Amino acid sequence: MTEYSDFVRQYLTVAIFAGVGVGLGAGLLGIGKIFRPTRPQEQKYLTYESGVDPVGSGWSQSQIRYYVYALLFVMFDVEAVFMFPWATQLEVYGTFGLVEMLVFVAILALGLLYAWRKKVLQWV
Amino acid sequence: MGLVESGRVPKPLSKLLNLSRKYSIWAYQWGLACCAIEMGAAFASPRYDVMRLGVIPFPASPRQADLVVIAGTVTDKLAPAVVRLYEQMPDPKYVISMGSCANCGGPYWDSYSVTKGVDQLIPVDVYVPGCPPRPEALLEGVLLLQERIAHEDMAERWKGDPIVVS
Amino acid sequence: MTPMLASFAPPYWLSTLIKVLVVGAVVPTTALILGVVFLFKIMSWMQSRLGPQEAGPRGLLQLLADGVKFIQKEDIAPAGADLWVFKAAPLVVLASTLLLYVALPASAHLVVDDLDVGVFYVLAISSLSVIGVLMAGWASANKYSLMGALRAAGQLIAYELPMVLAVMGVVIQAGTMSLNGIVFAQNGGAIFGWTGIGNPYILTQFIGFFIFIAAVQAELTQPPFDMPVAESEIVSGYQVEYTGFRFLIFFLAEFATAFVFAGIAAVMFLGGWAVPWLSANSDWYYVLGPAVLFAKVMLVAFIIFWVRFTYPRLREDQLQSFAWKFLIPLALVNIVATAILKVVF
Amino acid sequence: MLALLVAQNIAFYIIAALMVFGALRVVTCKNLMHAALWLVLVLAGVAAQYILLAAEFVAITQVLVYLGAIIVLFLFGIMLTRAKTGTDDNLDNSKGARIGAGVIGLLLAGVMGYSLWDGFGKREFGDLLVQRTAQVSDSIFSTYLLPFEVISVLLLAALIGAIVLARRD
Amino acid sequence: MRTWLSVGRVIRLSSADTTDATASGASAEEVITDEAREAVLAELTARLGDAVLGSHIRPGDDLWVRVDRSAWRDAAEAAKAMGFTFFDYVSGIDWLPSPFGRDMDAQEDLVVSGAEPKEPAPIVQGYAGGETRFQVIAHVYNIATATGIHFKADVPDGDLTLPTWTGVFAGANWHERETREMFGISFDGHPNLINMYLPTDFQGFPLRKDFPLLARRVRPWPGIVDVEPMPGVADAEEGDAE
Amino acid sequence: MTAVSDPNQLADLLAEATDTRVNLDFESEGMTLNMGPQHPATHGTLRIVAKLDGEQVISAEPICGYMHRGYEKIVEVRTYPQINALINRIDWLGSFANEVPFILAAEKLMGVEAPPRAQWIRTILFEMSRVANISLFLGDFGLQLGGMTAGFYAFRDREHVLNQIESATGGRFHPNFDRIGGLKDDLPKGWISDSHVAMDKLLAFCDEMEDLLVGNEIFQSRTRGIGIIPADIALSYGLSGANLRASGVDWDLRRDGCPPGLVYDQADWKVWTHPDGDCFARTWVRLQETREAAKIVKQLLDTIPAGPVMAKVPRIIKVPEGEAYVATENPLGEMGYYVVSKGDLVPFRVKIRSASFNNISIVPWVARGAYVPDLISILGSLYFILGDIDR
Amino acid sequence: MLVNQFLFLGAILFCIGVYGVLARRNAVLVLMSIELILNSVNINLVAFGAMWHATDPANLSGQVFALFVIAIAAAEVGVGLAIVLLIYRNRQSIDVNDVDLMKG
Amino acid sequence: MPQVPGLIKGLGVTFGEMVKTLKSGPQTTRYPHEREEPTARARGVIALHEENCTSCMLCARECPDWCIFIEAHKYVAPPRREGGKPRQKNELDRFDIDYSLCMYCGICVEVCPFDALFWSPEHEYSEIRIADLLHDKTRLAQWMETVPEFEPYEAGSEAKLRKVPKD
Ligand code: SF4
Ligand code: SF4
Ligand code: SF4
Repeated sequence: MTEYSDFVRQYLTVAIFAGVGVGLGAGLLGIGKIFRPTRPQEQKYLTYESGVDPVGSGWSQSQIRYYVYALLFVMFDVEAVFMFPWATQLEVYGTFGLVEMLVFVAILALGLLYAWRKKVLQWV
Repeated sequence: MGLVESGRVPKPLSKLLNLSRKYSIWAYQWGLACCAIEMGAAFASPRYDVMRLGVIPFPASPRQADLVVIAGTVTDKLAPAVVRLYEQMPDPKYVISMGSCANCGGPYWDSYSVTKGVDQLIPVDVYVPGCPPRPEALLEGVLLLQERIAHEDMAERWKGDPIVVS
Repeated sequence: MTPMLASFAPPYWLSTLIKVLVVGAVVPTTALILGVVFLFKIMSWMQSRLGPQEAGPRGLLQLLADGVKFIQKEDIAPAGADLWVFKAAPLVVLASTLLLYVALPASAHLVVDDLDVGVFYVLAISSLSVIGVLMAGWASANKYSLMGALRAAGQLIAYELPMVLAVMGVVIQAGTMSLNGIVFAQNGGAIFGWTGIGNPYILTQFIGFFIFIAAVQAELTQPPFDMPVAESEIVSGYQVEYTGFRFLIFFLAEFATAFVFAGIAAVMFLGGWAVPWLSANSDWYYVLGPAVLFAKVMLVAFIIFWVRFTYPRLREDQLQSFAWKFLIPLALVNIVATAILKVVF
Repeated sequence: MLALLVAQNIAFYIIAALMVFGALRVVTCKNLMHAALWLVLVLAGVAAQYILLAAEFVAITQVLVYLGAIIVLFLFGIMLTRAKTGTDDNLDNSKGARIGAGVIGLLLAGVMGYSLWDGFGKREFGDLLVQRTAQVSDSIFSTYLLPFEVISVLLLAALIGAIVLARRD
Repeated sequence: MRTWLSVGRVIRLSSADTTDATASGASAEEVITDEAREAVLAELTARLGDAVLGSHIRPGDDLWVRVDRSAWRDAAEAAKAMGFTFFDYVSGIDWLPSPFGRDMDAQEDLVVSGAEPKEPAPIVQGYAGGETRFQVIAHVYNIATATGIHFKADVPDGDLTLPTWTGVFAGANWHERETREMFGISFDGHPNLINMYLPTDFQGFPLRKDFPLLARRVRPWPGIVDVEPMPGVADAEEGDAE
Repeated sequence: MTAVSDPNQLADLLAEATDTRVNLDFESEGMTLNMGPQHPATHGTLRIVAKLDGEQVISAEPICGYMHRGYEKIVEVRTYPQINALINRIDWLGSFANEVPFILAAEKLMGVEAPPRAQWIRTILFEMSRVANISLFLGDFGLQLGGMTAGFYAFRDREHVLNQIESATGGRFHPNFDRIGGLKDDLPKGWISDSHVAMDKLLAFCDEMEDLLVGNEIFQSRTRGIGIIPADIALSYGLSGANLRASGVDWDLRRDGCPPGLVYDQADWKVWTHPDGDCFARTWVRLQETREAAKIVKQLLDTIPAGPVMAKVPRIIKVPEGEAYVATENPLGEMGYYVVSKGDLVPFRVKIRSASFNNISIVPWVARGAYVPDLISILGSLYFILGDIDR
Repeated sequence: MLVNQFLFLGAILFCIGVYGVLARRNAVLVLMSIELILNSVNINLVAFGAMWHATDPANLSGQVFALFVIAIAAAEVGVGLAIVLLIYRNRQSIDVNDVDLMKG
Repeated sequence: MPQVPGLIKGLGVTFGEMVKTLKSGPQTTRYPHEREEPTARARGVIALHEENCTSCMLCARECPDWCIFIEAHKYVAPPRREGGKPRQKNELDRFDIDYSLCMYCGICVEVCPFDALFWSPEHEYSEIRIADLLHDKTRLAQWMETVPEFEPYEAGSEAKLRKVPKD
């Protein structure tokens, strides 16, 4: 057994579990089918809206500034991705690694600060 | 077509299923008038605590509910909503009519805007009298309903009268 | 590792089958336990009530009855729904929950996969359920659902990062991302040279723990961060149109996720399946490990649910500013401090 | 060893088939939301391929960043721009443009296929070694230190750009 | 403890607790004047001029002012300017005596049963007088002096409209909608005069006296059976009638 | 269908939406969110149609009438005792309080007055219904904001008051205990000491609520600065009760316009106001009011005079001709009855001025520019009872 | 396994992506197609990385470059969607053909 | 930013409540197993003491909901005392109360001049069929057993204590 095949097997298990997750739910739903009644009623399939006809058309739109959060999130997510390997190896890198990461984080924190100062960290 | 409608579920199993429905009655939150507060007391007051009996008042929408307690006055303006919300519940579903207003129009029997009884709109399983009924009276109604469910013929209920979508 | 046990290495397919069966049993059981213990018992006590009493002895079978009942409920998809997406959404959520269990170690060997990148894996998987939620919310073609889904996505944006960053401190301290590695590091750790109780990271990473729990609270959409399902605002958010068994899956997944997150918090901050005075290499952990982990999970879960039953709900934008103006800077400071201490000592 | 190789190949082809199908749906299907969900399939497939290539860290990164963040951004964007629940015929260019695009795509595929075949032929991977996170880290913090820092500046620039865009004034 | 000054007809009572209160009230009625309310009325008259058509003061209690309907809005503005900033309600009154009555003795029933129709009772308006079947009544309050004014205005049958108060008191919006719905009196300039309570397809104006309560007309009264007269009750009734 | 779908109305509302508080970002058609008639936030069957932009409310229009039961018409065909039995269903949480102003109006027209003992007991029961009413508000408001435990506590401790009301009047909810000229019956033995105990429990409940909810920072961040109503706006909408006092208007009918027949001047108590006018102020004022009410009850319990509870009135009640308006400070605010009598068994016309109707009519004004979650705070803190709006 | 398996897969995805960019008119879909292209590139990078790594265990350039590409892709999507939303806000449309930047 | 104290206090309240519940039991009445005692005045159901009823119809007339239905016929009863005159009496044929309509106001009990109607605190009579909520005079008479004695009055009262006529 090579290391590689162990490795792949680990993730095969992951894949199997994902399959089982879907399968389990689907299977139980299948079982339920035996016991479920189906009684169509006129208004049963209408969208629930507190008991009245759906009012108005249109779709909710959040303002674009809200999107800034999403953006920040993606940026920091990427940052975190780089941070993880660094964190495991910090002991090895010592001060050098610390400084490198500090610079990295500081630059991104600058972005957060900028957003904060520009007052876009608001819901609207 | 499920197995149940054809009535081919073995006795012990259908008994088990009945039991599960008996002890798991999710009731959705909809209060109409004064009775709603007594219903709220039965649902939420630690003194009555309907959850003991297996009536779980979690769902806020009819989609997850088994039971609706029509607690209060049904007006003509509200009637379509009552029907719709009832129909939006998934089968098997049960209705308790609580209080004189829901039973028959109650104190507003002569009003121009009140529906004289919710059973003109939707089928009712248990009537609880009172104006308002004490929370314990509602609990008694729930017990009566549970009794009904425990002895229910599932095939019968499942089949019911097929309700045709126009 | 005793030779006897170590030599017992079943073939891959068999071990995987066992794992699938065990996890398949564990997931609903944990959900059931958490549901009954916290949702019905502890909550009732906190509200000076009794909770379910009639279903089974002391009402312990209540959730079972609920489960069986939900199987019998009609399966309704609203007419306007996007049928396939609507139907698949709960399965996505369930699968993503199940995937989390893969990494949770109940002892050095009682683990489905001791991944080298364990923590990272958990964080990555945990964000998958949001896809399920977004699918559910969008496919229901219901306004409340849509708002709920949007809020859930917004919530992910707020809590995911604090969670990731909170964990970073632990990874720095342990020097590994493997969850078992973290347990070993805590068990064998020392506080200022004193090895008496090892080094449960809650002592040094209490800020991280606090942030993590707050983030978990948001991930689980529980008060004070239950905006995506806020009952009094958008009825029940993305779950509005779900009936019967599909709803049950959401319900189940919620509690199973609560359990696994409590477990991960226990592993990362409370020393996991190990107890401080017993070396992590001991064979005792084959039986002791799960029990210890379970006890710690219940402890963490208690905190989670205690908060849930006590607090009112924040507003979505308050969560955002709480996360971005408080939790994330705090987490960054925590990371820097941990890193400096790590390098210095 | 042979068994492993066969299993690898089977896995690869299954995943690859799913991915190609998914990708085709992404560019052809008539429902924005479905396109995004098909994209999820493709991206997950990419992560699986990484695993097959023994690149653990980047695989998980793929899940975290793409599935956890970027897809959410997409779904978000779709919901914000009022996608319909049903199909939408207005997603594609005119038929002519599509045929043209198809031709271009096919031509490109032909050219690339030829050159790849020419360049690598039947070259095997040899024994794949698992690429551990620690090694990735070492690599970043030695050889690729400068690009790494540049990335942070790039992210900052993108962020500021987006903020400027988002501000109304 | 404060005591009502007696109002309307006085019922003589024998109870010791209440006699002196009523007695003193009865005798006080002629004497007591209410300067505060007189002053309010005077100022209102000064502001509105001829538009004040009638008034009634119950000393120590209440003030009624009937204004011309063209001055309805001016009355609100005047009152507001005088410190009556608290808006209470707007509603209507239909002074037509009900053709139905309570029981089975209504005009309609008499007609059905072939009996002689009763002479329709005349329309009598209440305090501050009036000329029309419909009147609109509104109440505003001055929380500094703790006095209120009831405004009334006549609305002639042919033209059931009145200027709106919404510009003066924002709260009048809903009340006017309600009045429109219940009496059919509409308000000029109201931004949104749609039904408040009833479905849009509802026919009729429920609070008009000639709107029948069908349930009462359809259902037989369970009290119509010949029974013995009850001891005591008959006397009480007679005593009361006096 | 219903009145709302009327397109004109929504157009009008949109036209109104040029308020500075609305920060329109997308010039989009926005979305219409419908809450109710079945919605957990609307205490039953109110319906709110809100035009949203994102989560911001451009306009919110309450649609009432789902609980309209036609009181003002029915009372024209019912005798005075029958009306008394009916009207406590208007504000069903403070039912006894509904009876009082009507009875007082009838007494005013008849010129009778209840004996002192009856006045005392009336006032006690009045304040008890206030406690029963507002304690539920505290719990329910907590529930609206997601703190479910508060709701359970409120229901739990409210039972103590209901017990007392029931053991005196026979009805947990609808006492029908007040009579023209006094009360139906005297108090049962042991009631006074039991009531002391119950009021102590309620005072403890108020403390608990303060710790659990009102003092909670999350709660405060959800309510402070939200839904501010300035005093002049409040007055012109005719807001009353705690809603008015929370806007800084020091006005309480119990103190400033107390009709004879209630003995508030016999107790030592305070009127609380709050200058902010926001959701928190309203909650806070109500909390203090509950405490005051419990204190009033406790003081009056100790000083109940001996004597009869019923003045001499004829057995068949015919109210002499006249018009009278009597309003009292009910739990929800000013509730008044304008009674027109023609000397009959039945009143000629009764206009019911209920507090919630005015209180809730401010929603379109105050909700503009709020967020959906704030809308919940606003609705919850304005506190209405459906029956009190629709009657 | 052949290196070419992965390279071909990458190539096919790339071409599909190119087709998508050219054939789609909805801006969000265009962005998605770009994601396809970037991912195809990443597959190639990682495949090459694995190939080198097998011979030189210290060489992880492929993976590291893939990480960089992911980072850049994230930035690209972020800004891209921001622009799309902005356009949508101003034009009520995200049709790339409707967007003529010169028209302002 | 949330400050700590209020949040901690809130946690304290719920935790304290849990401890209290576990220590001294919840405040729950475990209905079907135990029942709460409503007070003697509670208006649960109306009981009819038929002997006292003269079918004077007053209750039926005053009932706001018109939910009492009485039918009676006259008959000549033998004299009460030896040698007295025979009396005209009303015999109840029907005395129904429709509890699905009744608003539990108590007017009927109050107006009955002959003490024939009483309130009982019983409240457990839900039905599956609405028609069963119409209680006829036998059913109403059965409720009589559950009518409690009137409670004595609080000090300072001048009200007279009445008695419940029990057989
Ligand atoms: S039955 Fe009575 S208590 Fe119940 S809603 Fe009707 S009036 Fe209110
Ligand atoms: S009022 Fe009393 S005596 Fe007369 S009919 Fe009714 S119950 Fe009988
Ligand atoms: S309690 Fe009231 S409604 Fe019921 S029967 Fe008696 S009078 Fe009629």
